[in-house]
Amino acid sequence: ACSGSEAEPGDDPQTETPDGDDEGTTDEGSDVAQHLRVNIKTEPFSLHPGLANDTTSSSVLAQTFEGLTRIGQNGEPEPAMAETIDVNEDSTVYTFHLRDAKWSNGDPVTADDFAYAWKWALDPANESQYAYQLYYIKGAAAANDPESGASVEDIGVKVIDPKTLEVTLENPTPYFLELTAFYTYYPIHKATAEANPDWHTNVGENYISNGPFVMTAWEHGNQITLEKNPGYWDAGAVKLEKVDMYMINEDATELSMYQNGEIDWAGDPFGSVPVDAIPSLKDQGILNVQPITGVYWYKFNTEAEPFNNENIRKAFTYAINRKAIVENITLGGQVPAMAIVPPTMFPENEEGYFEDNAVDLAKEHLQKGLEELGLSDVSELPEITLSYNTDDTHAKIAQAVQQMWKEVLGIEVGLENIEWQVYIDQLHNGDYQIGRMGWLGDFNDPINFLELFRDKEGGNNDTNWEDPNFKQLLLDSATEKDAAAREAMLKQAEEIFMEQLPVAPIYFYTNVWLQKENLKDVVVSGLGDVQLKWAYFE
Amino acid sequence: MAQTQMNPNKFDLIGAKASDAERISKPSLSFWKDAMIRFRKNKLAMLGVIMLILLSFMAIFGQYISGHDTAQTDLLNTNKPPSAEHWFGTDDLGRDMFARVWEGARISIFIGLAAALIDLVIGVLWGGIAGYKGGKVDEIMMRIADILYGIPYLLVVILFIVLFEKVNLWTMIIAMTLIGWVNMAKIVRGQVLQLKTQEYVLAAQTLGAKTGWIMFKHLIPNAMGPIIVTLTLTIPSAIFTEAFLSFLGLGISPPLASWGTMATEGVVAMQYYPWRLFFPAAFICITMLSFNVIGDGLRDALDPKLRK
Amino acid sequence: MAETLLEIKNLKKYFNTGSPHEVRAVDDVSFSIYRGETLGLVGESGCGKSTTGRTIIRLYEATDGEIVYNGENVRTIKSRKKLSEFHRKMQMIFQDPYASLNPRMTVADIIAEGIDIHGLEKGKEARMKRVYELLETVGLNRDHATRYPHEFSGGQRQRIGIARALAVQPEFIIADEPISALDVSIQAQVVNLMKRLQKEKGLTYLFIAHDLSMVKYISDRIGVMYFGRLVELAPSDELYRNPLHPYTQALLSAIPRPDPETERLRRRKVYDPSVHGYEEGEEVKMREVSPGHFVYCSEKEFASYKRG
Amino acid sequence: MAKYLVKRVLFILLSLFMIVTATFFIMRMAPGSPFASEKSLPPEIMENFNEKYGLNDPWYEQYFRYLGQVARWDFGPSMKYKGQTVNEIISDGFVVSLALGAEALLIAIGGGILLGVIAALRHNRWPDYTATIIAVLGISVPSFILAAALQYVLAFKMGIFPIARWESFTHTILPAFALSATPLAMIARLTRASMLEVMNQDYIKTAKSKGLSKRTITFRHAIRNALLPTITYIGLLFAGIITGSFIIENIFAIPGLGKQFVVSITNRDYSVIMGTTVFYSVLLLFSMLILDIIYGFIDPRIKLASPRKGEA
Amino acid sequence: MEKLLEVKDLRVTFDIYGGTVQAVRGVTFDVYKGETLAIVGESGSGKSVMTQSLIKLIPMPPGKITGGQVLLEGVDLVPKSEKEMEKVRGNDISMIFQDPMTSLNPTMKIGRQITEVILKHHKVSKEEAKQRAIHLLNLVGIPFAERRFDQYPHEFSGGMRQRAMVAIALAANPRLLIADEPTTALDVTIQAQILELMKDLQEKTESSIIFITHDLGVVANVADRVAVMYGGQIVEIGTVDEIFYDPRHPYTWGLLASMPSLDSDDKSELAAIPGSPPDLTNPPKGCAFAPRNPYALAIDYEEEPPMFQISKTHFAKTWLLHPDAPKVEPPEAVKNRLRPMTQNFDTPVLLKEEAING
Ligand SMILES: Nc1ncnc2c1ncn2[C@@H]1O[C@H](COP(=O)(O)OP(=O)(O)OP(=O)(O)O)[C@@H](O)[C@H]1O
Ligand SMILES: Nc1ncnc2c1ncn2[C@@H]1O[C@H](COP(=O)(O)OP(=O)(O)OP(=O)(O)O)[C@@H](O)[C@H]1O
Ligand SMILES: [Mg+2]
Ligand SMILES: [Mg+2]
Repeated sequence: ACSGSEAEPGDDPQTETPDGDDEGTTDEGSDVAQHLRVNIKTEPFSLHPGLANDTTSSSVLAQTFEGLTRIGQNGEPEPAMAETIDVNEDSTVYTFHLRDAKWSNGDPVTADDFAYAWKWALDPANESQYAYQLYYIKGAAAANDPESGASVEDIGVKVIDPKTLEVTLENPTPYFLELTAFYTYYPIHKATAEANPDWHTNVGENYISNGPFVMTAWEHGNQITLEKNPGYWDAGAVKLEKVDMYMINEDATELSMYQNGEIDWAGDPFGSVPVDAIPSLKDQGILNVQPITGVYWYKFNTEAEPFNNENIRKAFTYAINRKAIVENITLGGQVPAMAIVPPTMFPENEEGYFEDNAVDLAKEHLQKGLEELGLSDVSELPEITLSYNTDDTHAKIAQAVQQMWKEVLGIEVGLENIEWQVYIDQLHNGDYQIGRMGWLGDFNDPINFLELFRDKEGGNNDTNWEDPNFKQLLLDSATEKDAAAREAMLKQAEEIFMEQLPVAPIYFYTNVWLQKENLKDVVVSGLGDVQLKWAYFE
Repeated sequence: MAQTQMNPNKFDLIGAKASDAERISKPSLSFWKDAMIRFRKNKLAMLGVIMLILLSFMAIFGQYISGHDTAQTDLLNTNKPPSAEHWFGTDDLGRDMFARVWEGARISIFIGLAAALIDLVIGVLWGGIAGYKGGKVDEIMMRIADILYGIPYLLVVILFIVLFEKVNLWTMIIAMTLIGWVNMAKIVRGQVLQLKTQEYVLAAQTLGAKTGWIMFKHLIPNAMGPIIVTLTLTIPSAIFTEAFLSFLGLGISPPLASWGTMATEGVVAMQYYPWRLFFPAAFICITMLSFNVIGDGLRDALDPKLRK
Repeated sequence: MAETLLEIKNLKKYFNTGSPHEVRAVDDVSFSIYRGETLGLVGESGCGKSTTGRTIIRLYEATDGEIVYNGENVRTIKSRKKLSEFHRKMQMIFQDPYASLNPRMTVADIIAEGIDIHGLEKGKEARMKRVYELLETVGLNRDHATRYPHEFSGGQRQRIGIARALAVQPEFIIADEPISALDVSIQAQVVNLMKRLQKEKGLTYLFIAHDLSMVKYISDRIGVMYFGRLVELAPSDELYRNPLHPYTQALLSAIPRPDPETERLRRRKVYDPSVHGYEEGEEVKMREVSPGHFVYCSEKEFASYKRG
Repeated sequence: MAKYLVKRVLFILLSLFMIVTATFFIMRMAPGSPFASEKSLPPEIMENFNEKYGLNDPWYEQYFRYLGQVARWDFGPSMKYKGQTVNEIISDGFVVSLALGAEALLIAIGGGILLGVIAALRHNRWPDYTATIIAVLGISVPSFILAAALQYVLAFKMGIFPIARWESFTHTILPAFALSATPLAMIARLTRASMLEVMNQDYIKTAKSKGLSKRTITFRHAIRNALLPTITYIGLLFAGIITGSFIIENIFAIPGLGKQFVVSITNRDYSVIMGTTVFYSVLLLFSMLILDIIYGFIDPRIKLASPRKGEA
Repeated sequence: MEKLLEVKDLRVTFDIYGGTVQAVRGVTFDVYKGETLAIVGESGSGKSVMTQSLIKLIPMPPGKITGGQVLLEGVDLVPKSEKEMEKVRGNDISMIFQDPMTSLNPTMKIGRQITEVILKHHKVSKEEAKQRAIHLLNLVGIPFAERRFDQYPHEFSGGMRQRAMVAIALAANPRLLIADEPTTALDVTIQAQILELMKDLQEKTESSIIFITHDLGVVANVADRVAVMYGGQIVEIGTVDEIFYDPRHPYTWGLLASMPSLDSDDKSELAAIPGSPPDLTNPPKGCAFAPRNPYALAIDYEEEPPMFQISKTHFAKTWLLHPDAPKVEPPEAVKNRLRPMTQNFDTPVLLKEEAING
């Protein structure tokens, strides 16, 4: 989900077999301290897997917990707590056979712990914000709704025996194994959690986890310390002895600390690199850039004048010079977006559906649009405001785009920055004309990007746009078993979308970061989250 | 010395020169003229005045001088150091820093002035009435002020900025003045309490003067010194608060820029594009400095204790 | 004697009533002032002289008692017109020549204040004409009208204060230690002026002071106050020749005379309030010992005073 | 004295009541929800939240419940940080802010008074000008610029201090210094002005006429009297220096209360915002009370029984 | 009699905006051991500045002693450094100021304010100093001295504060006490007490006193000799009888005539001195008093009058004493005072500046 502000979740799922880097033992004797220091910017909202809903929490939980699957080094889900996974014919029933893994207190990890965790998250009394991540499971959505009267006990999760978990889904979900790597799907040590509802609020003997690391210190607002979990089933693969996660809000401070050797990593996905520093870092050749599945766009409120007119939307969309933006403002190797599904999924989207900076086309459409609206001149257009949430980069892009619109279309657009928590509300309520937003994939599938706009009332649509053909294609794709056919359907849907342009895509996100040269094998997935399981210093 | 030759008529009795007796030889000096003379002697303060005049001039005309529009982005010329073309360099959108600095001056100084003026009006009225009326009225009014005083200033400003969905110049000014006036009110009240027992106020009362007359003829003019000094110190503090809010991301919306927002952006860029911090920061400092030295100078010039 | 202009009956003024810091500044004081006379009021510092004066002119609200001016109880005046008239009839001259003139006003504005408040002169010219007249009346000249108080010496200021009071053509003036703050050489200027004005305009004075020689010189009758009470009231020569109350005696004996020989001989009496030996329930009040000579005493003392 | 204290405390309670009320309603009116997230939450989940935090109850119920909570000094759970209570967040942050604030306060008071006294004693000579320039600069440079500059030069370029974070004593030096700059300058100015005034008082002339040395006069007679106005400022500063540390804490990544407050604002974590506001107000109100009491000790003329007299 | 202090041609100026105030313009006089010299004169005539510059208490800058000598038993104080002056102040010469309300440190206990002088100038223990201070407080008539010792000034009444000031001034047994209008702020009864107290103490300690006042009654009461100041100069000096019964300077006449007499019922107009004091930034040419002087001679507007000696102890600075001057009648009120002075020279003798007060 999401777009580059504070509150972003990261997530994913997947499968794989342990592989290649078991050779780890060889460098055991090296005298480099296996001690990683990173900046996670802020206090995680919660280190309870069922309550977490943000990337910061995710960067911690991904190291301390482990789900049934884990996104491997190649970006595919691989079995983790599950040793083997059986899937039924129509991909609706998954049976997970757990391996002999232990909790950090030595207890075995059981199927019950998973069932408990998931049901806990779905129980409306527990107010899990991300419970909906579990809605793929049969009956989960109903169980989460206090009005429905459905019980969490009735969901499609069955503990066959302590080592076997059977999960029944609502629909065939091709990417379900990616989801099971996501933190909402992590297990919880049931006995402790039941005895101690506050087990997750502080470090201590009650904070029991099952991942490659255990948390040994948690100073709220300041720092979290992780240490290698000797009881982890794959402990041999884990080489870092200690991870310090600092909470430093200022990008510039983070970078300075990195340059001063006080931390080993600066930038995405833990923190961020100040844009102003990028050119110089690039010149030094130490900047790492990696595309991720995310897109930055401007949403149009298609029910508000004048963006109820398709041609006007097109005019505004085409008039943007994306190349200029990514090369001069964002600077982090972002790819101009003339489509909405990132090229990591649809490689042809590097080209997109229209030409960047199509000035003439934009003017043409503007003319058409004005005619359709019965206006003779841009001056008769209603006042237009571009909203964005308070942030330097957003502000810069907005100002640049404002200028482009002025130059190409001759339209003066007002700017308005709003604080995130307010902004989000306004957007969801359709209280805007043009609004900046973005989307980071929750899992590695185009549907994740298209689905947003399926329903006018859909929570994340915001544009009030709906198209029956588009909707039908998405619905059909859910039951389509043939991957190629399904992809074609989604592609077709995107075409419809790009024809009507309820959003103006700007660019596809990248991760930009610096890391110590001798730091190896930190795995950052295409979704932008990070795993330290295999990381080590040379 | 007395031994010079004595001209007998030197010893004529001529008596007092009546006209001389009541003569005042010095030129007439009003309080303000007198204060001005003393103020002008204060070189530092005069420097402050000159700086302020220059800054105000530039705030009004500066952005037209460079020939660049303040909002004109030029993505091909971002972050250029100062040059003949762009005297203060360009920012990260390729805008001319020179023009923007002066646009920022306009906004920052405007915020400072507006906040100070609102403080002045409310504070003088509130403090003046409380001090002059005394008794229950004073008690109640000052209790209200005390309560406001009991809330940390920045907290209130932030809370109120949050209350308004959109931050613009006025919301910011309102937030700043919401309790900012209390200080002025306290100072005015203190002054009025002292002044109202002065015999010239009693004299006006025995002449049958009404409250308004006494307030505007006697109390406020005589409290003017501390009021002006407070005013000159409120202005930089408002500019500072604005910068501070910008730093917290609660500043005014682009493309408008104040010195505060520019300096905030500049801080991040400091290592790479120092001119982006240097100019706005330098002008913030110069302005604060000017107001402060002027305030100090005025305090000295207006202080009746230093008179006579 | 002439008609009674002002009659004070059982006047009381308490400060901070009800609090532990209650001050009975004036406690049950009664006396009359006749038209055209000067009544002197003496007593040590803090005995309530100023408070008496200020209460009469309604700068303070009396706690109790009556102030009858020209047959009308001043404390009950409600009508605006009457009040404004009262404010014109009764004026005050203050003690501190430095504090009694507003330093931010020109002499002309100060003097014309009463004229402006009551709208006594129509037009600028008439107003200035009157100001010049008044300046000349008090022995200053026209050039002084545009000047500021700090340019004047103490005596000149005091004369400006007198001019201000005269501007509304009062008939009764309360002079609260008008010369205490002045130099000996200057005091005479002011006293002479006051005497002259009294003669010319038929003014009535309540002259408050603690310099007894001046009070004696200017007053027809003198009242002596002690701790908020009037203890003796008599024609001035009578009081000096025949002081009856022990406090009056002590006071008189403490005054140094400008004559070395007298001084070498002078013996001071000390007042000890316990000499009275008042008994429980004994009525102590003002009694007329000889015509016009009142003493605050008990029946027993009264008898002995009459004899002695 | 006891009566005075009771009166003052009652007034503080009244003030707090008003502040709590005002904050409560401001927060009710403020736009933005702590639960709003990028992914719009299913309505049923939103409903859960509103239910849990009692946001569905009529405002007066919420209001009285909140008053009750404040009375018990329990600000409830954070709306954003699951499982943390506002009390915990405040106490964690406050310990740090207090330490930083105390250090800065020491620097500010010590340095400010020293500078002010030196300037006054060497009135119109070079130490005066130097001190004045330092003071004026301290007031003129916004703290965030100063902090960033210090960090850049002393930590980044010269490596004398760590860049950020709250770990060892060396970590505290730069932020404390940056935080103390403005108050130091203010104290220096105030002290200088009131020293100059005091040095003109009659009793200083008396002291001189006794044949006391300049040092004795300064230390025994002048400073104590000159500090009275400074103390008023220091009292306000105490709360101010902690609120003023938002920026410093941000720049130096110090987990203090100021930073928490700013974070809670951006998060719209209403319970934390309200709790912190009330907490700061309590701090300020009590520090003003303590100040008045201290004032009573230093200035024997002030009787605590008449609180209004002391100010002007 | 022995001279304790000789002041010779003392000149003091203040640099202010727009000029230089010539506050003291060549003052010469002596103080004998055990005597009281009163200084009278109107406000601004330089009484305070002159006496304060004796122990260099005037603020420097803007003040400056531009000339003259202050010889304390033959030792000139003018060139002494601040450090050296510390030994003189309080010890040899001490001072009492006009306003008892502001002259005491409000935040220091009375006792300490007394003991610090003792400790500074005498080698005694703290306890001894305390005993001495209590003794002094008793001496100046403050009851319950032990308890008062630990009180603050604001707990004292005005009269008691002035007594405390006297105690401070006397603490180190100074040989010269300068009292600058010590009773002006007080009531007549309290004034009388303080005056009696000072005379009393002077008798006991045999110190000399310079007593500044503008109340001629007080002068008559305390003084052995009187100096009359006008416009920064001493215009007449003599024994108390000479000044009161045989005044020669028209300003002295004016002073004496402007006061009504308590003992007569004469209500005729007072002989006021017209006009205001001279502006010392711009002292008039000639005699400073001339513009206000009904007896001014033409030469008064031209040339400063020299000092004339009338008797061994009596000097006056007026042209009226010049042999060529017309004989003038002093005002009525003064004439009533005049008495023949047996010690007077036959004719006033014109003096060279330095020789005054031989
Ligand atoms: N506004 C006031 N509030 C409280 N007490 C007051 C007030 N004004 C005067 N007093 C007290 O009333 C008493 C009488 O004061 P008042 O000024 O009348 O005395 P006074 O005889 O004029 O003295 P002085 O000779 O010093 O002028 C004093 O004890 C004084 O402290
Ligand atoms: N610090 C100063 N700066 C400038 N001028 C001064 C200063 N102190 C005194 N003067 C001037 O010196 C002159 C003499 O003043 P001084 O105080 O000695 O008068 P005084 O005779 O003591 O008067 P008073 O009776 O009012 O005390 C006055 O004109 C005064 O204005
Ligand atoms: Mg009085
Ligand atoms: Mg004097």
